[in-house]
Amino acid sequence: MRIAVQEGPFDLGAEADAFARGRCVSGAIVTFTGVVRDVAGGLKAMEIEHYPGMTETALTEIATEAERRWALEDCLIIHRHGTLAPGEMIMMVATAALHRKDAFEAAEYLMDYLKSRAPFWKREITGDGAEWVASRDEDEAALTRW
Amino acid sequence: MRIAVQEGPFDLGAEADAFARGRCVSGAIVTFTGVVRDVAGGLKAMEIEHYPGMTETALTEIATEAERRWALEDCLIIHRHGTLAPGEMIMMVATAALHRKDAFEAAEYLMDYLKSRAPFWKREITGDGAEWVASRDEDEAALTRW
Amino acid sequence: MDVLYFAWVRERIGLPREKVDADVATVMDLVEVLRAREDRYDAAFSDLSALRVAVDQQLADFDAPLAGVREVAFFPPMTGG
Amino acid sequence: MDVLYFAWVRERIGLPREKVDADVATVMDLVEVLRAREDRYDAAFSDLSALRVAVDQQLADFDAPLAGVREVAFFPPMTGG
Repeated sequence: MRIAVQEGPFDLGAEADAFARGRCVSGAIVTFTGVVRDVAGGLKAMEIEHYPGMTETALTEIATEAERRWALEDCLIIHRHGTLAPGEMIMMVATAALHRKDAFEAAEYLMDYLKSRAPFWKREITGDGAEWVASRDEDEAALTRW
Repeated sequence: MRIAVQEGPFDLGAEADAFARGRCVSGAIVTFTGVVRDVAGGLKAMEIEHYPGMTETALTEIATEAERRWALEDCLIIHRHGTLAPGEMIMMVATAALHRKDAFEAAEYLMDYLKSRAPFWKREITGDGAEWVASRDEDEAALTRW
Repeated sequence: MDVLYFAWVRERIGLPREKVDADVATVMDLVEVLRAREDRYDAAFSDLSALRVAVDQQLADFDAPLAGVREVAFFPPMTGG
Repeated sequence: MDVLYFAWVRERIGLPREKVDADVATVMDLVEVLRAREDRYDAAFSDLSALRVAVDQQLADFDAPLAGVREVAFFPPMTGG
């Protein structure tokens, strides 16, 4: 398990390669990458605030629970904070398991919990000012699945 | 959409990077990578036979159907054939979507159909000889989900 | 038409493809013609539930018509991914 | 104990953290003490359903006890991922 909370960018390709390298037991590797999206147009930046100390604890607990629920060989969470431009990668998770069902479900579990149970708060900066991103009811509802 | 059927290896990191690069609409990118696993120990090689011509057609149809069912910005399928060693990557899929649910579901759909509806046949070579990998009932059952 | 065999069907019959000229209306008719040829064909087609068929590179049923068809392939259930 | 504020709670109250010495048994007691201080606190805590709380860096309820606690944090629902 590796948990990284960082301000700087990460290299998806290098992380995916390092995570996948030399696995002979895991037949299935899933990655999820979140990207700053600018759907409406006009987004200048995304600011991500977090709670140093609690963030690392929360991510470790979420990953530990995923490893308890599914037969994972390994899992990875990287999450950035600070100021990001549209198109930049915010975070990624990766899971490795013998079977694809475990790898997929664990990755979705990690994402569902990251969305609503890890202490990050997003703020969108546009020409009109700054606005905190509201939590979505469907993200909270997604947790009832597990 | 990109479909590649090839004998040689692919570079997961480079493929993931290229697929993810510069996306400002898609907030969610999922990759799945399949690796030759040697669970019992003693696997010398995995041979993958395919049906040239039909393979490309089948993969394109599967990807097209995924793009019809989910709001995808893009998807990618790479599948190898020939002789692979334990630990080598057999195949990967990638999906890009605005929302993570679409990206995850489409990637799982691609995998479920690749398993049972794309003309590949695996054979495991061990010290005891060669054996065709039997299809699994649960792979066929997985299709009923969609 | 061209008839193709893959995986253990190919091994059991002993060749990857052949031309077959027969007056057959459906895949099932083609199977009967092949089974009547030799034991190795009869053995390969003994359990049709273990076989899949593609007609002109599209998955099909054993009762699929063969009019105008150029290529038929027989193989075990696929194990991709 | 240390009381921390994040996101719009931090903005509304106007500071990221402060020391609070009060004789409070639960998070809810602490909220009442803070609300009584100034309008900006009262405004920040006016709708508790829009707030989440962590006690010693673990998510908690508003009736969580504060005995022996070193750090309480208030923030809106999280938006990670």
